[in-house]
Amino acid sequence: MRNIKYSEALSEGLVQAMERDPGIFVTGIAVDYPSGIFGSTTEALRRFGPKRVFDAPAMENALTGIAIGAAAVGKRPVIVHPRNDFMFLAYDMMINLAAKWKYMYGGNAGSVPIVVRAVIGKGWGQGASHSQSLQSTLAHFPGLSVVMPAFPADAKGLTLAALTHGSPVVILEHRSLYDTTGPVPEEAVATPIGKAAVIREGTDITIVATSFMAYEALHAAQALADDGVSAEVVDVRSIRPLDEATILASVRKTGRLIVADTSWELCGFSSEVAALAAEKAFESLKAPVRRIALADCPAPVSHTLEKVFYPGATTIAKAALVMLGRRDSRLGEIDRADHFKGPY
Amino acid sequence: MRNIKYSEALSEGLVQAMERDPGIFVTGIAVDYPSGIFGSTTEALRRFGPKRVFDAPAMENALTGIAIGAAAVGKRPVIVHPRNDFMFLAYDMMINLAAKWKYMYGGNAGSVPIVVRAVIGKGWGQGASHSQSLQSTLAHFPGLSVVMPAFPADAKGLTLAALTHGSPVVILEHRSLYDTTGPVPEEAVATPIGKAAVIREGTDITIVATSFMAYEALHAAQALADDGVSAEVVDVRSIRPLDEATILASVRKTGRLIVADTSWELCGFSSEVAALAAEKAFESLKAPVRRIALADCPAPVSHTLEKVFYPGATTIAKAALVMLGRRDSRLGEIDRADHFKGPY
Amino acid sequence: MRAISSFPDPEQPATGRIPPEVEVGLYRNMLRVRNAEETLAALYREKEMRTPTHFGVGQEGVAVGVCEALLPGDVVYTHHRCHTHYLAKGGSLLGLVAELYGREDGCSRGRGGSVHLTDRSVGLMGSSPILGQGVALAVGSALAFKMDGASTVAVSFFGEGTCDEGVVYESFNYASVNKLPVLLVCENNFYATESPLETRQPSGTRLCDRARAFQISAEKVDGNDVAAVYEAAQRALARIRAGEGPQFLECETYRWLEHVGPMFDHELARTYRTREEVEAWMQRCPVKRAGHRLLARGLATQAGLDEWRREVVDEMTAVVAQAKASPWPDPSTLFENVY
Amino acid sequence: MRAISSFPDPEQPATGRIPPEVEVGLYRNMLRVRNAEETLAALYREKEMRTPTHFGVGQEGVAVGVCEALLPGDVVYTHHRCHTHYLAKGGSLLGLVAELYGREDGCSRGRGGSVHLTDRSVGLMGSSPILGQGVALAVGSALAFKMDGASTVAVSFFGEGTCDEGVVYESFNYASVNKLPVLLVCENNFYATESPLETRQPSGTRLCDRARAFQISAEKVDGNDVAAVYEAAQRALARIRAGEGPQFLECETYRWLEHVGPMFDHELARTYRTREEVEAWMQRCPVKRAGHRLLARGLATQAGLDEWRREVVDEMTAVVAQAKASPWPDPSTLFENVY
Ligand SMILES: Cc1ncc(C[n+]2csc(CCOP(=O)(O)OP(=O)(O)O)c2C)c(N)n1
Ligand SMILES: Cc1ncc(C[n+]2csc(CCOP(=O)(O)OP(=O)(O)O)c2C)c(N)n1
Ligand SMILES: [Mg+2]
Ligand SMILES: [Mg+2]
Repeated sequence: MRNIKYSEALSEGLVQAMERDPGIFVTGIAVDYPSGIFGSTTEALRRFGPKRVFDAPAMENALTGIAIGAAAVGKRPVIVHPRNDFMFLAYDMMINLAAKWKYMYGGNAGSVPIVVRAVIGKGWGQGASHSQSLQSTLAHFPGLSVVMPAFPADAKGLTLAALTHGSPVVILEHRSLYDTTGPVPEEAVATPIGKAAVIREGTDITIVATSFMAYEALHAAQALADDGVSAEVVDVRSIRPLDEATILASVRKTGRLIVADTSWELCGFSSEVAALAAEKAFESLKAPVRRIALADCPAPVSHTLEKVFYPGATTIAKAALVMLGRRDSRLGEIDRADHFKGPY
Repeated sequence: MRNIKYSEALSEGLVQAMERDPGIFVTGIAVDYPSGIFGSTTEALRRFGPKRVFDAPAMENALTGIAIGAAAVGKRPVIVHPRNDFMFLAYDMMINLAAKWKYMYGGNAGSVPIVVRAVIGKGWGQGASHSQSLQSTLAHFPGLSVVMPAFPADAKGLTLAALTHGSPVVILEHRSLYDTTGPVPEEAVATPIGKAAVIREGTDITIVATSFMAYEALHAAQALADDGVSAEVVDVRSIRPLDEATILASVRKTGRLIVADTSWELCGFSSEVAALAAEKAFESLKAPVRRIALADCPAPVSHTLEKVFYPGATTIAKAALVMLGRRDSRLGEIDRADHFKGPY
Repeated sequence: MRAISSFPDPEQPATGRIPPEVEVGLYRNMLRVRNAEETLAALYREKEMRTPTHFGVGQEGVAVGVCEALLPGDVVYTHHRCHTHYLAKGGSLLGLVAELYGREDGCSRGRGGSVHLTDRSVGLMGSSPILGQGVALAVGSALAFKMDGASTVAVSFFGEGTCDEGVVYESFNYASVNKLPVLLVCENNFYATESPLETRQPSGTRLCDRARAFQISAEKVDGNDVAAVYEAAQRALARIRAGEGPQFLECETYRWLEHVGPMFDHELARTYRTREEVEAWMQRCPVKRAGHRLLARGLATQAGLDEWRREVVDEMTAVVAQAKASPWPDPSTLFENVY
Repeated sequence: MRAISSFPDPEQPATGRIPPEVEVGLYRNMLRVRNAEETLAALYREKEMRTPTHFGVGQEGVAVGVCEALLPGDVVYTHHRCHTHYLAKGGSLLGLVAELYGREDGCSRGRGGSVHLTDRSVGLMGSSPILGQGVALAVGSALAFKMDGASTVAVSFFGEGTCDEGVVYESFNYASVNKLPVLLVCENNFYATESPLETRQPSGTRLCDRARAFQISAEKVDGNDVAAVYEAAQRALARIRAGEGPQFLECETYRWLEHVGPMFDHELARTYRTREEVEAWMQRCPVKRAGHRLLARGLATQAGLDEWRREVVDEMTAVVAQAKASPWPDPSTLFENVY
């Protein structure tokens, strides 16, 4: 299988879906710029033209309602937010309307399968309102599906799945992932929504991670292996529906759980998985669960503060060692240097 | 201490705060109607007149920004949403701006201590978009405080606390509570934000509950007592900051935890408390934790569906018996009849 | 009595040249809507319908006038005060009544209640109670129609209170930039809940000018004159189908009952508007006015009107019985249609 | 070159009767802002400032013209492209530069970066990068001023792209209903990010008409003529202080650099606007124009202009050194100022 970039994988998934379904169109701020949402919409524009890939004014609230209204009469709109933080302006439409549409009309008004892509920012001082990670607040609501592809194959696979799904799907894409590469099938292989992936097997401890934190978890697991610890890493991929079975199977096997998320802890995804284990895999747990999340303050700008604000591979690895009762370790500072310099 | 209604307690807290702080004003749809948000703003209007208690158009987004802009120059605005569901339209202002204001200007732009009151609906077919309970999605964000008074004394006490707090506070008031009564001090006694209350002591099991579910939990505890089970009930009162110490002390004492919340489970408050116990009181836990929340679908209208959608005292009591391994019980159907008939 | 002093100042009154069969249709349709609403309001007092309900009695002229001007494929979105539009567009009467009773035969199978009506078979896409949603929805459907090169039109009904919400202007702008086939019908009934215009609109406001500022052509019409509404809608629809883009119609009208619920304000001693004001508007009843015109034009006799009235009463009586006999949703179906 | 063909069509050009000391002040202030922005943009290329930055080079006329017309107590809110307003209102230069370098001496102590500036000591309340927030904020402060019977005015600067957001109209309406003392200054630079007006506004749009539809009096002015902006702002402020409520000012102007970042579009081969269009606007440089007028009015000599320029360069050079020497935020302070 060839290796391609995350952004190329998103693009390929979108193009293949658009080939099969003429009802798909893509809109949002900047989708038709040469920069094409980090290249993910450029090929779709080239192939399908401005009738199916077109710019929109900054009007997050109405645009989402417009997408829903188009979906209600048979289209499959994709809207893109260059920052997921702007999507708060569309929460009414997404949560009060899209999420409930099918249910509250008793199935008689059909469904509104919109796809909402939104970018999570991080680093380079993007600051408090351009770097949040909104999966937990959206996944709280039945009726929405929320996915967070971490690897190129899932970037493509979840795009394909979202674009044939029977109800609204939110795809959260982490800014730090677009340039990462990985193997991606050329064919249109969907990643099922609601299925987590065990991306590294292990026996001592389970690390459940979301999005960019799956990379950090893998990196931590590698370092831990050198230190004699066998960590299993679960890339959760879907926040809602949550693949409880895969998570619980891993926790039952290892008896230890760390959850690493890109957002805050309180009422967040890291708490969700910790609660799940405490409710449904309690008898297997050998140690307290451990949540790893953002520091409990808004995102600061100065990089001396950013450095302590964001948890990374080191945070995860150290937590694993503590959980295993290790008193010494060969582990040094394993966080990678952050070379990101924009464009944002 | 005299008993007064929850709505009267809200009113009294507001009036006493307004007497002391001339910068407080109250606005939002219907605050100056004769109905006065179930009577909670009527006395304030009578006493302080339309310059300090005044109606607003339906413009949730800008109104919240306006409140923040007034707070930035020294006012203490209270805005009221007749349904918390409308507040989604204001999430941008609340989360991207109010919550982060103090932090992201490094403290140099002062603070914007707005108070946002919002009503949680329930029953009588209020349906999918008029009955949600948004504490978890708001409490996820550092910078906001989120409180949910269940009893009249706290309705008054938390109103007083919110109106002297140094940063934004959201008060979620459950529609089913306005007519409940309880002892309330006549003086201005604040309920500290960030402090939970043990509202019934017990030894076998801890029930942590929010808002209206605290009533259900008390009711369940009563029934359980008749059945030989000693349940401790913690009314959490503040969602953020969360009083971890009080919750953990109770869990460490009883070794068993049920969390009953007014919203959904996934990434919700019930998961938060379950995770907390699994992380920080793990060694004391004798049984899996148990989350009790809304059925995982949008709120239906027909009362045959509402009945199974909402958990109640019976749900809690039965969960307690199961957790204690009880195979028989004298417990029948203990849910109270729902006599609510509006006004909504 | 402010709302009286501003009795409609329509930009174009009815021509009086509507074809007889249309004039009759407008009347009979209004009669049916009026009867349904009045019957439901009466029954609502029994407290068996457990769903907050916003009755449209008094506003039938807008719904019927616009919907009669539509073509069958056109689609309609409406707001919380939606029964009138639902019925005027041809929505199933049983679907409405059973929905209010929370039954399986309800148009939304008892899941949605009064504010979530749908009947896609007749193009009534949906009602939604969050102010402004329906405006964006209609613009979205219009976008889809334009993409497909269809001549279909999307309609949004919304109140003047909804014009306080920003989403409305985002939608106006988008529809206008893209010249979308959407008819924006504002029912100006002078109140939002109990808030009068003064607290919500600068004095001198003309909602039509707001639409025009977004390059949308706009017309104001007497919403209690169904013929005037019908003709204005026809003009607007013709412009839309000619590719001229969105059109805005402001219809002045008045609701007779309380904001939500089946009572008259005076029954509850509500003070936000006077009984005189309400009664003055009841004098301007759109149904009666249309009936008088039929008599004046010689298109019907009083006996004929009475007969039509009996017909709608009989239909409604039968439907209410049917709705009450409809099964309750089974609790085991709670999780159907979430995804 | 579309944006050229619409070279300002101001409703009232400058009178040429601005007092000499004001005319000089306008120029020197612009010179200082220009120099600060150009210096920061040059330094930004070193990639030591880790904060996404929207430079305002080319738009100084609006910020300086409006801010010079304000009284000391008046307050200003601005958006993502905020350095111009911050400096024009008198914000600390060190506070700006150190903020971009992420240091403790930054106006927001390195917590906020380029888009979160504040200097309350001079009434620069705050900049915020979410479109439209600042409009509501200014209206809110104006509400507070009116409540207190103060004659203070709140100002909001925002781009024409922000007029696509509904919150702007909610705010307009509210300010107008309540006749609040707020000056709404729209900087129309023809682009939002890389989106031209055509995709965002119906053809024939006049933003002033949108304000007028909300009963707000409005004026359009050549934003590259600082004297015209100053005089228009004075007129608007006089009306506001006379209790006439909100006023809207549309200032046509142009940004020279890329949307975010320090480069010229052509350096990155960006195609959304032509080099000719950019250069035509650079010919209309507001700073040069003001300088020419000083010379023409005999209020300065070329040597005088050069001297002023040296002064601002020297000031900036010193401040940059000071900023770079400022301490980094200590990680132990991460949790300060959350509540
Ligand atoms: C976003 C939002 N805010 C507030 C409400 C509460 N609300 C329901 S109906 C209504 C008044 C609407 O007035 P208008 O649009 O004029 O319609 P009318 O009721 O007069 O027919 C309000 C404020 C709501 N449903 N949605
Ligand atoms: C709510 C919101 N949506 C989108 C953005 C992304 N964004 C940042 S600047 C900008 C363009 C703003 O254009 P305009 O208001 O004209 O200001 P200009 O950049 O031209 O000065 C956009 C869309 C944002 N910051 N906030
Ligand atoms: Mg109305
Ligand atoms: Mg612009």
